[in-house]
Amino acid sequence: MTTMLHLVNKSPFERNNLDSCLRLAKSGSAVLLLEDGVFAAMNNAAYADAVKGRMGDLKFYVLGPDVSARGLDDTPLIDGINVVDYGGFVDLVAEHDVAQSWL
Amino acid sequence: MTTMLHLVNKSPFERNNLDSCLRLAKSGSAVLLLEDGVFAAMNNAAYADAVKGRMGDLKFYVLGPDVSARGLDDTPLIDGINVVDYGGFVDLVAEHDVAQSWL
Amino acid sequence: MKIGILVNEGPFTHQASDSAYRFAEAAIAKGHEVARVFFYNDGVNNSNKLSEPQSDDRNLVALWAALGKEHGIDLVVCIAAALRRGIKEEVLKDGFRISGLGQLVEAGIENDRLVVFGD
Amino acid sequence: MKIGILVNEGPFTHQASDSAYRFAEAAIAKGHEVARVFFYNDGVNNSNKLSEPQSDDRNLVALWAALGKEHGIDLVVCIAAALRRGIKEEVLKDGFRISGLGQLVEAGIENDRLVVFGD
Amino acid sequence: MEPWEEDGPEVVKRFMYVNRKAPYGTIYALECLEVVLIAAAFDQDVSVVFADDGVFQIKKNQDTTAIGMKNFSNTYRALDDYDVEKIYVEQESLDARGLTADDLIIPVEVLNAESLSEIMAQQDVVISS
Amino acid sequence: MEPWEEDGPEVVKRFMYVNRKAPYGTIYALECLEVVLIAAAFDQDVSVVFADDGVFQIKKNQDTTAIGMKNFSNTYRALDDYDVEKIYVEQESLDARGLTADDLIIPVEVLNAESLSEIMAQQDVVISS
Repeated sequence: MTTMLHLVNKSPFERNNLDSCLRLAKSGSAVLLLEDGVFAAMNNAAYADAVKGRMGDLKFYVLGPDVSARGLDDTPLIDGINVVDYGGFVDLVAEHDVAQSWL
Repeated sequence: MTTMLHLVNKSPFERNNLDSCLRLAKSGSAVLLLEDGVFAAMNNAAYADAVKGRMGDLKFYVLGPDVSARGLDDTPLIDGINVVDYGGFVDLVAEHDVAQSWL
Repeated sequence: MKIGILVNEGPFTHQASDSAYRFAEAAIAKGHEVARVFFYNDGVNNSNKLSEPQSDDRNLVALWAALGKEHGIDLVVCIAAALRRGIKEEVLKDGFRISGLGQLVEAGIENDRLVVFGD
Repeated sequence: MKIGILVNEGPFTHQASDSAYRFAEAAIAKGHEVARVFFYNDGVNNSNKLSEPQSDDRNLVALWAALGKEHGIDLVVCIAAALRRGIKEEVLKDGFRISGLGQLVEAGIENDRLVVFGD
Repeated sequence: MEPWEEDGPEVVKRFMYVNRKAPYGTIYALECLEVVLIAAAFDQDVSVVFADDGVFQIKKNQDTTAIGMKNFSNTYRALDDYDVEKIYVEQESLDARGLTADDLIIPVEVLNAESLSEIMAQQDVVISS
Repeated sequence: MEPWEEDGPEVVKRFMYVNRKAPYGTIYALECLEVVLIAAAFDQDVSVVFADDGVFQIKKNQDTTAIGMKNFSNTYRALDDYDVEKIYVEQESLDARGLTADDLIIPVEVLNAESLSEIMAQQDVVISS
């Protein structure tokens, strides 16, 4: 069994990409939220419960540069989501056997 | 008050365009489903209830050429949705004061 | 009736340009006037004369140019959007012209309807 | 580690090309090898040398070409996708080359990872 | 005959620009803003709506340094100078995202969906992107 | 060392192509099919997934005459000739759309999300569009 990194770059309010990722990501996988996908990391937003529901068996990361660009540095993120920069993104890709983009 | 034609060209399974249209379309407006928006007209699909819930106060149309392209000529559409061709699309635009595309 | 059209996506990737083209044809067939089609966002790519689809596929650049010529449609490509995306006079299909966003606002003012096709 | 990159969207309209570029830069800075970037779908538009963004905006075509030159990255534009969209040798930025889809499959075979950026 | 069907400089139409997409992930926010700034010069009745992820376009504290893209959020402040004063934000969209009007970079009129739909239905031209 | 890190012609990787978008509304379905047909020539282990609106790509009875676009649905039948035999469709996606395997133009293996996720997690390269 390989270890997987799932990449989600679309807003969970706009599209179903994250829904599908959460439905199909195996327990133990990692999920990196980037671009408009970072909105899924907002603690006080309606989508937070879907992410929190998988915090136990998936590891969540969010791309800091995309968080800052969208003005969310002042907005609480879900506890336990790790913020990474592009270097951290690269490390995640290297540490997992496969990167799957949910386009 | 003007009469409005709402255009929805995205799949309700993939995006929130139709949700927003249904939330913001005034009673008495018309909605034309085209391109991937035609999936919202499928009677046996999970989204049908959302459309049926507004059949009383909105008029729904679906673009036949897009229905046929997607292989849905053999698939039941929601009762009361009118199928139009591009000429019918033009008539709808002419008959309503404003066309609003939900992009 | 005078109907203006706004196309926000390029050919092929999204159906927007196809739908707009079929709509324009049908509007003309119904006796309406399509005086202007404005190409914005990636829609500017509809004017790239180098586009060469497979022989059994539709050629949207050629289709728009032919429709425009036959019916005197003003095919306007937004200059700001076009510059970013590398659409310039040297690749502009005959029948299109590059101009400013004011032409879009004008289309909204002068037409009875403006219909937007995009993603 | 060898990392391949697939870019499915053009510059500006979607962030995909920006993200891919930042990722490639970071991967190289971390000591990884980025041997090939493959441009597919609207991604072929990243190679259009006529692209002229506003002076205070980033120029993705130039950025990719410079990164490719500095680090010997093979910047491959899919020929089938490019022909449709009017990307040909006459507008191809130096540093990119046009080739077939086999180069994408090869990138999947030869790299330890393939990362896809799209819409 | 509707008033805008008369010729002459007194023709004023109600134009509404509807923003439903987040900034930076796609260019639609920026290119729609470019249209609005041009439109303001035409002496028409202009209104701008932010709904769904469009509300993020005017979120405070945007910092694009690390993504290498131009931060254009301050340009929304110029709308007032261009006499674009009808700026509406949908309450339901803010609520779903855990945001309030205090999170926004410009003063806006926050309306619930029902009120917003009334205003949408009074327009002559609606441009969305 | 993993087997595919060895040199030589015996390197076989598992490639999965994931289709989540409907045909015609966007070009991704067609251009992904073009990749799969090329990939088939490389003697790798190829599988193709249709999930979400991707299931519409292989819906029977597509007729594109009136939209003026090329109907490429019959090309999926060629996958078998190219020895692409691992074709998976997600049960949940069919169900949500009121479709069954009988609605599809080619024989496929219908899997529930859990089984599909197991297969996804065994790939070496996943290409989605």
